[in-house]
Amino acid sequence: MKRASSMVLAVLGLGVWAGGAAGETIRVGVVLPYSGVNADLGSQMDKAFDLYVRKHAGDIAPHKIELVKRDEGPGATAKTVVTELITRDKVKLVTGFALSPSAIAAAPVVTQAKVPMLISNAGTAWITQLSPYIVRFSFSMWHQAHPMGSYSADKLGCKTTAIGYTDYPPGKDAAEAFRTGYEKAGGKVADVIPMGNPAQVPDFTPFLQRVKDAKPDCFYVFVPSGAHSAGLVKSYGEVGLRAAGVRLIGTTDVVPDNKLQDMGEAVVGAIVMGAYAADLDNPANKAFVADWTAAYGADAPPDFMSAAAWDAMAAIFHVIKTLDGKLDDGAKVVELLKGYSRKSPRGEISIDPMTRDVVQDERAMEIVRKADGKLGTKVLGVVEKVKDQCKELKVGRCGQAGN
Amino acid sequence: MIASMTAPALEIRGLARNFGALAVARHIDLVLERGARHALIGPNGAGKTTLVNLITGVLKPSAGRVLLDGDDVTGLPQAARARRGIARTFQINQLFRGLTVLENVCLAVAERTGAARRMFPSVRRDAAMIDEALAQLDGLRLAGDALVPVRELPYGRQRLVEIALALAQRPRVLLLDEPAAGVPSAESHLILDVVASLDPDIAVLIIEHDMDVVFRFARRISVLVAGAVMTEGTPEEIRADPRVRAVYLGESGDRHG
Amino acid sequence: MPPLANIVVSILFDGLAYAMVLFIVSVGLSVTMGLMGFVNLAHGAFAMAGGYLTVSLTRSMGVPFLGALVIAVIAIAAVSVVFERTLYRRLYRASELDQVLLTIGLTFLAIAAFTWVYGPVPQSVRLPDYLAGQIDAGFRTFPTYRVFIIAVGLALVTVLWFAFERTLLGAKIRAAVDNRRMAQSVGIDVDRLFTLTFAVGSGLAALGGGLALQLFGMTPSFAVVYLVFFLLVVAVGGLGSLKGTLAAALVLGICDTAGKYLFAGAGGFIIYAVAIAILLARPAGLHGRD
Amino acid sequence: MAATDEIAVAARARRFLAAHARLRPTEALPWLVAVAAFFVFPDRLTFGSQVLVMALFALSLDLVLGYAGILTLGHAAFFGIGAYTVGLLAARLDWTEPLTGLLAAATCAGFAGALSGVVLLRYRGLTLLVLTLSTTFILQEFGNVFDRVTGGYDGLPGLSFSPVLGVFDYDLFGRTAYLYALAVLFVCFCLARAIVVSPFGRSLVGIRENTARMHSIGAPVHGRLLVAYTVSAALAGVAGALHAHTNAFVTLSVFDFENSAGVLVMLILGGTGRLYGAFWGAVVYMVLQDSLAKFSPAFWQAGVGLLLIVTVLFARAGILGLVEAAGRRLRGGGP
Repeated sequence: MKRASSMVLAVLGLGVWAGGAAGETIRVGVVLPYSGVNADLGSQMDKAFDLYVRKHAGDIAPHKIELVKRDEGPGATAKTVVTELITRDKVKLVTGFALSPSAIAAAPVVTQAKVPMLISNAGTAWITQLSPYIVRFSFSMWHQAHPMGSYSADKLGCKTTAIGYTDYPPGKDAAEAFRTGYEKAGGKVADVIPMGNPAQVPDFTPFLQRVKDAKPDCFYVFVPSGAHSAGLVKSYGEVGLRAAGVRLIGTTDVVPDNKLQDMGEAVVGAIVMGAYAADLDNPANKAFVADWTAAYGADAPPDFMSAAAWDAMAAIFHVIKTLDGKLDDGAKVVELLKGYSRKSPRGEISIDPMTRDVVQDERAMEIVRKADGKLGTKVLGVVEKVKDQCKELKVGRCGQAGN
Repeated sequence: MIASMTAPALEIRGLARNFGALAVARHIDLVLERGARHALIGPNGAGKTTLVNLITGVLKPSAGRVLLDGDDVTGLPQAARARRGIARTFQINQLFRGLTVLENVCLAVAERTGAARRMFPSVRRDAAMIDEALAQLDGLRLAGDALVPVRELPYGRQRLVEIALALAQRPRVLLLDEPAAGVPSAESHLILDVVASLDPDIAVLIIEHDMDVVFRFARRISVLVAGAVMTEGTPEEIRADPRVRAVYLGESGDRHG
Repeated sequence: MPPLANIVVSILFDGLAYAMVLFIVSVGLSVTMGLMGFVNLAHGAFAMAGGYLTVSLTRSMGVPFLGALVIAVIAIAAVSVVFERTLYRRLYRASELDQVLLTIGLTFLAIAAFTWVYGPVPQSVRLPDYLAGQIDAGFRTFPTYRVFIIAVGLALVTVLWFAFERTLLGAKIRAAVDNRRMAQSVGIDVDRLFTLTFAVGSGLAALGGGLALQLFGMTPSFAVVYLVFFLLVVAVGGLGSLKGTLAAALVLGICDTAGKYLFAGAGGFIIYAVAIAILLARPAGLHGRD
Repeated sequence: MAATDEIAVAARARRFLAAHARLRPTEALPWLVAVAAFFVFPDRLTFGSQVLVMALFALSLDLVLGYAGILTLGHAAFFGIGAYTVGLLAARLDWTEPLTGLLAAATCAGFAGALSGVVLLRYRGLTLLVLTLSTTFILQEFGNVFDRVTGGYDGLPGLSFSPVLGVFDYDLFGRTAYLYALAVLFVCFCLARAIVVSPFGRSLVGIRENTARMHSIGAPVHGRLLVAYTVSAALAGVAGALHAHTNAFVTLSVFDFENSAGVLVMLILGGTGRLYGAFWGAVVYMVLQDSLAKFSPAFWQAGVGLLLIVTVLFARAGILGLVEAAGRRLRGGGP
């Protein structure tokens, strides 16, 4: 009710936050794209945050947590949003950030305000270097794409590979990371194809036709998970790449769990590298998926972004509990998160104390038709405890001195 | 310089214009001396307005030349010709309808004096511009309407604003395209009085359907038929020309009973 | 099959399928803009509505895909008449700026409404078996669904061409696009004509949305993110021209496909560069009137 | 008798036209509101500075759309060029002084405006709309291809600019950013206002009202439009530079279609051809969007859409058009 009344005032443009926060209520800013082309990604993470808070509210008693949600979509400037979360809404932490540019824009703010930022998706590798207050729970493209490079050359028999990517930073990173790992392992890149921008799903057919004509063993792809991935897999089937024996490989973004069932037969046999799939077999994931299904239905499963958001919220709860609700000292919070580890739906994950980036197992997963007729994954192999390879290998900006 | 003093105000040589296969102007010659009072008559569709458009530069001729004070202006765009002293009025009002009468005239004054290039306001210089515009309006008995938006004026007064705009350019050649067109006959004398009292130094070419006006006003008349000048002469010569009677006066003779 | 010929066939075939989608969505926009000079930026929202309706009909109600398309076209055409009667017609004589504001407002509302109902997750439908898969033409295979799109497109071109060029109604529309005042003065009820073309145009947009669903997926942002391409086609084709819209869709569709195939690195530029080049040379479009 | 009438008319006329140039009391209102906002909402100043930046951007568009009557969907190009001018100068050449940065941005954007205007201003209507938006897309693609220079969509992060006037550093609460943006907006408004009431500005209105007649009274129409477009582009560049300064960040999304369309909507909402329509349009649109997005991050567009539709149905010519109509009615009904 208090929230509703404050909303009314906000609508009136009075901009006065009515009703002060209770003593032990910890406010956490959630910055996600709720509107615009990326709203889909926002909702996958938003559901995870809400679910965790609902399920675990008792864990932090007597303290309470309140999520203050802000749109990261079109028309919002991340810097303004984060500044006001800190200065007006008095949040102790900010989390979310689906899009790298938002996290990048807000980095100076959290540095200045000494407020930790727990990233649950933004993937540009060097973001963590922009502020000592940034901790990432998701992954950079180098986490998945680089191991996929060596794995595909060594284990999947990809002697030649064409690379296709959506032409924006995550796509470029995914292509470069794959290529670095792949060529080092002796693979030969047959073609590199930028496939349009992230704003509009392109007609993928001409790109795929070009791949088909180049006849590589494998076609490595990065596209944003969402309408792009669905469109890509459809076209992959239509063009007959699969029939022509060109194997589809990529990162988990190509086969996000919540679009997998719609992709049809074309996707069977595709092999992706990633830390998470909804049918991953471990206790933490079984519990997570069961809770999720109970809350949101079986038709809309969680995906890798939901898992990362889930872990970020778990870390926030851990911090609240450990510090007994006293989160004013942002540096202390970050110290606590360095080296933090948990049994996540993704398996064992931890935060690298040096880089404040996640360390997690990456799995090569094949898409298979399961006994119940649904599409699912089969784990072919695991690359254990993968750090962000961009920073490990000091590539480009990742090699520059950061914080 | 000397040459241009003695040259006619406006001279047209062999002006022609085709739209595809359709010739709307065929080899037209016309000379307006300084202070000329010249009427252009002809049946509808004869190409009278087209000729005005060719002279002012709205249309580019397919052939022929336009000379202003002996200088060839054929290659010049419309605005440059206007600045050199050709002004016109339009058969259908072309005014700045949302602006007041005074602002309309000020725009023309500003273009002539070059003030329109000035990108900052200046109380003193703006006042001079306003005074000139007001004087212009006063001469046309429009001063009382100076602050009325044009679109709120009766049509007859709007026709006067058409002329005021052209005169504010201080032209040496003035092309009047049916100045009284569309005005109720009870009010048309106001406009024709203005036409009759124009500065005698200005060379005036008037397109007009009302033969009484034409014969009273013009010292020379050209008859345009199907894009070509059929004949040219004094009012008496034209009145006496049987060909003119046949193609033109006959039909308008009926109208005027 | 020799590689070069294969490339040419690929580009022409894929380009043609893409062009047909562009044509089907854009033709309604072109005729309504040409007829009333109405800047209808909500056209993409009608396409989106058609797409979502197709999703609902096939998924929740079990209507076969083709039937769903037909129902979507009729339903959206009918709904568009309601909008035309209540909102659009108040602004026929308003400035284009007011029209921009109204139709952007409508688009925003549509985005919010469809997010409310369907959520932000991309929607798609499972194609019937006879449209999935490939057609083997002997020398190579073609995706069945794209062949289907081309067939629908060509059929529509034929029907529209006949209606436009050979019927009294078409003659009236052409006359009204040419010169509205003149058409009115000879007794053509231009307002009613507009309602009719608006309905047909919106219905076609809905069809385009239903077909594009398979290619691009359907999200609430569809209403704006593809609008730019529709405007490109309308401008390059020339306002109110059926032939022009078709020519523009073909040129842009095939050039875009060729660009993606041959110069993937510069692919994003090509559709815009071609549009600019054509418009600089022919400001009124390929078949426009000056 | 007649003579005194004329003198009276002349005096009135002079006053009337001078009134265009004279400051009216209502013109103080936006500035009073802006200054008051600084004290009333001390924790909203970062947002406030974004509103001021958009007001400046809308103002630049008003010069070409509201006064010269040119409808464009590519003004984000100049905004982006301005933003990248100061961004690249700071990131690559360590040129971080803000005021000279603004001048550099104005110069680059103005130059781009002049260059593109020579070609584009020969076109009108839908053709111009599509030409301008295509050009902007190509610029954006260009920035994406040369991401080594521009940083691509990840942008130029962590830009640090020198304190304004060498004294005022950017603070977390955005006090400096707000006052800096307000000062720049004020200066630009004064400049735009002087141009609009000058004979040059009136001739732009003449072109908007009747281009054919402007040709025939000797106005070099294309040249005039080109000058106006150049000035407008320069102002848009200043707005973009200000955006970069206050955000300490630039990405290629400044070239987004949404940016061009958004500023257009704000201007139409406020009212075109009135200068202050740019101010009020930006304020109303952004405050509403911000408030609604806090209330409902996913569905704020419904509220904004409704506002736009209601505005069109009840207030042609935008918010200021409505205010003017109300004012006329009050005066007409009053004594």
